[in-house]
Amino acid sequence: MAEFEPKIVAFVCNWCTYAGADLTGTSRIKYASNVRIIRFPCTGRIDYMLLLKAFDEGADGIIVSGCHPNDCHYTSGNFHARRRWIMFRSLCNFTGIDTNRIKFSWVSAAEGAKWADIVNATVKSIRELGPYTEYKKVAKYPEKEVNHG
Amino acid sequence: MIDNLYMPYLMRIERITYEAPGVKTFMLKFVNDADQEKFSYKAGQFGEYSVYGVGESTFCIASPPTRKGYIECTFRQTGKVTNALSGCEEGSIIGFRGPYGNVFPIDEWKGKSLLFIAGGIALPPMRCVIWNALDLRENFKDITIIYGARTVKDLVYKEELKDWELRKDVRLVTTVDPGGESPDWKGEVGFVPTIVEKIAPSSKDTIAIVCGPPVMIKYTFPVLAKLGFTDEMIYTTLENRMKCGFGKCGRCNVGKVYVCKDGPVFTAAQLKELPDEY
Amino acid sequence: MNIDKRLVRKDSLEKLFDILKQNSKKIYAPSEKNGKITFRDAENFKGISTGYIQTTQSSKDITFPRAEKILDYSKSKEGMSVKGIDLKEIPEIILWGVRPCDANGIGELSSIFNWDYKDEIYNNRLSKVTVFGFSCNKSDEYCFCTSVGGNPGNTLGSDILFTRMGDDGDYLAEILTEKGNVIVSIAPQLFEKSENSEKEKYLAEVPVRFNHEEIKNKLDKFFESKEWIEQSLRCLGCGACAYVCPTCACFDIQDEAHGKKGSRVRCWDSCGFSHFTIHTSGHNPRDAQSQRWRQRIMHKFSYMPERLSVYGCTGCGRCSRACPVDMNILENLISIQEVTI
Amino acid sequence: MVDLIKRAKELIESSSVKVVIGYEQGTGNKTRALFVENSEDADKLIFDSRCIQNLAAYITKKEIKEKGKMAVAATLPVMRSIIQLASEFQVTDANILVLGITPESKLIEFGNLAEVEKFVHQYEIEIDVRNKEMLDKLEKMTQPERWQFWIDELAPCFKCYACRAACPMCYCSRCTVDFNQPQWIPVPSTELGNLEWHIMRAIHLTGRCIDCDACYNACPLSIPINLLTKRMLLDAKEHFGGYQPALKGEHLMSTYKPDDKENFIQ
Repeated sequence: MAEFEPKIVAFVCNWCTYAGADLTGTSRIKYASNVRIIRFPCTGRIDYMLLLKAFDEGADGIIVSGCHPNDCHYTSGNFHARRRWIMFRSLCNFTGIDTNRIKFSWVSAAEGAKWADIVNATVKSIRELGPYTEYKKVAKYPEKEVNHG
Repeated sequence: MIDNLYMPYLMRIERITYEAPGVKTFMLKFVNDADQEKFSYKAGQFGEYSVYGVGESTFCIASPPTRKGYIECTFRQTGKVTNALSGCEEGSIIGFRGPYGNVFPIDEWKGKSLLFIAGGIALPPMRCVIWNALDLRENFKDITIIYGARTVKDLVYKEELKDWELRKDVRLVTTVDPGGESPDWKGEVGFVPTIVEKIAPSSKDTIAIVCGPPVMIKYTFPVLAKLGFTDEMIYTTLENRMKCGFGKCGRCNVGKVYVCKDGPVFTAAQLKELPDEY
Repeated sequence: MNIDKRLVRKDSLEKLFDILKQNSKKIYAPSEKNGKITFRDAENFKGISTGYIQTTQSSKDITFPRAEKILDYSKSKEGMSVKGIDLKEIPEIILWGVRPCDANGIGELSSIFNWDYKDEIYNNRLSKVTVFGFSCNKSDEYCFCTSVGGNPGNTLGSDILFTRMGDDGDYLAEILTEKGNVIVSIAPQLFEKSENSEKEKYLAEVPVRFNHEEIKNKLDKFFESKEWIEQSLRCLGCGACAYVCPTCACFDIQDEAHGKKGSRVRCWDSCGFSHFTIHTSGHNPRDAQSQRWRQRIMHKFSYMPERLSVYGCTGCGRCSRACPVDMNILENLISIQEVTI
Repeated sequence: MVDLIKRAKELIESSSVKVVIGYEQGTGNKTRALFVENSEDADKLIFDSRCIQNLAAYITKKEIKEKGKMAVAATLPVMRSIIQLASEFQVTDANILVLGITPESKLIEFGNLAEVEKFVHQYEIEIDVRNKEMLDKLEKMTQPERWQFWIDELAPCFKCYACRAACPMCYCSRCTVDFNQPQWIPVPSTELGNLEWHIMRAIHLTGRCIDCDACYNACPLSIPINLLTKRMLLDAKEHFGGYQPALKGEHLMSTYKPDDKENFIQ
């Protein structure tokens, strides 16, 4: 059997992490290709529902990344986001969603190498965790004829 | 395979016509010839159009049953499904199930004059009857069409309007709301009820078919009454939210009347019997 | 017609369950969770609840599931393929422990799903269901089956109706249909000849609380009544009443997409929801809660009898029990009967 | 409650308020909301330990709001809800009069919302023992066990939205689940969709829920959905020092501190 290749979705902010990931590329730093990047204006815009939908659509892991504290293009978007993540993470934990599969990080526009490290580390740890079958099992509703509850 | 009421026909979009901002007309052909052969409908009926993966939406069949081999629908881009439909290209496959609902009793109108009054996006349900009547022109006396929209841009079926304008056997009056006229606008300016009053078509032996937004209908009925139209001579359609189209999903009823089965075509006399819930 | 009446010993019921299971029948029976009793796929006889007056949810979930696929589609380069649901794959189901009011509700649902257009999805599901009715030997203040033409020992809708003779007694089994006969033929030894075939004295007493014909006639002139506003002030507009009701059939049709594949799903909906009738334009014909409450009552007691010749209520009282704010349908119907127009 | 009946009559007769919202004896052993609009109806008012419905849910209801100024017989959770609603600009002194019922079942009338606030701040929001035990039990489970617990518990949910309807904080005229562009949460009841809906509900109530259990009490299937909001309450306490509904000041989730803990961020 072929080795499991995790599908990872990265939700990143436009100003720091996206630029950082750009730098990773222009610096010719090689990193795992399992990640699909979705760019947002700010981490403050990254709705928790998007994370759930990523799992729903088959993601095995998620990276959420933005500007370091005090570096937000909009002054405080990342602070607000952080507070939301704290609560969302504990709710995920409480409902049994595997929080090891959601990685949060700050990557600035200058940290091309850090971005590569984050992606590589995430891919490695998700590879160890295996596919997120728990979630996929319930996500595949259309396979079921009826739902009686 | 069982007979599945919810199973749409597969339709290919043959042609897309841009009518007005946000308004498009699709010409649809059956993907399977067998479906085409057994399909028939009458003027006034509607169907459920669907984009797979998005959902279903209800609108009328805008082409007349006298033209075989295709159906047309005209819709304004407003909700989830119409947005998705709007994104479809020529050649795409969509779903269609129908026809549902009752019909305009065109056969009963033989030998009479017809007065069509439409506002805005409500011309499509009427277009079906208009063309039906025009295709059987010898059956009717005078045919008058009064059509109004908010602005010149919002008038739909611009090509056909030109067509009708040139025909000697049709009297077409187009109007736009005050402020909606363009510099080269040659039609009337004013709200539909006002224009009806001004034109003052004869009610003698005439059937009036009125489709439009609720306000337009509300103010047009009294004008028609003044012109001598009785409630039995006035026809209109109701549009309620529907899911199934055949009297089961429980949304469209006005009192004990189900718009999907007993409608969408009602006479003004029937409307007056209904409770105020539409 | 003479009904075939048999005696089923109280300890034979478990044997019957086991034999049916061995015959690989799927049995849906009432079982308890969080203090609420609902029909679930029953693994063993012990898990089946007994002694309940009424299950929290009705058995309609089996013939009219809360969410069911009506078709599958898939898009590919070659084009679009759409496949309707294959009902041959639906298993035969035994619905165990259905109260007579629920069994009666099956008929009322059927008349909605067969009103001119025959809904073969529903009909097919129903054809695969064998209903084991259990008469009621007790009732509570929410029950009013007798007011809408039913009774605690009503045979309508059941394939076999079991009536327990005494608190700890044996069962009288009335074999009512061909499907019932099939069950008997699977375990004939358990259906003994019956000596005692009088069930009436074991049944619960449910007093008649209103006259449904009278209510229907009154509703014809009741549309504009202020009563609707008064009754519905408390109503929060949730869908609990509709979802536990054995005859509420309002539904929604939704597409569930996953990539290039997906399904069209029919799922329950409720006339109590504020967005049930809203148009895309924002216009809502039933904008106020009182209008939605009126629709619920009128649909069951005026529109359905008028259009389908059946009432849309079996008097099971579930909606009143489930309502978080004590909207009691019986109380409201009685007050409609009493109020002068 | 004699005091309450007397006061309700006075308020209605003097036209100080248009409607008094309280409890009456319902059917069976239930109690239910009563809307007193004339003084005879006030005689039906009762109060006892069965009166647990959160009447604040009616404050934002269109049909009730239209009546004019209202008085509410408010227990502690109801008062908390009112303060929270006031802080979200859903109710002001001009349209509400609070007839407080203390935990000792004494009637106190408040002159304004500021007084109500002062009163409710005397009491911490406490999670009861039974639910605390349940939360602890869940805490001790492994992540897959918890997942299974919630999938099983939420599977029966048929999305009647009684939890939403009964919650005084769920007053949006159009809820996220009612939107279809995009359709965040599937309309049909599905295993995952149900979980998503309840996660969404819990998140939207974070920092706003005052732990009245109205959602749980309303659920016709008795699904312990209140555990989710209770967990959020405890977490808010742990991470941000907790909250009390307050007329002035920042809401827990619409503010931040530069030193919010971030040990989970790389």
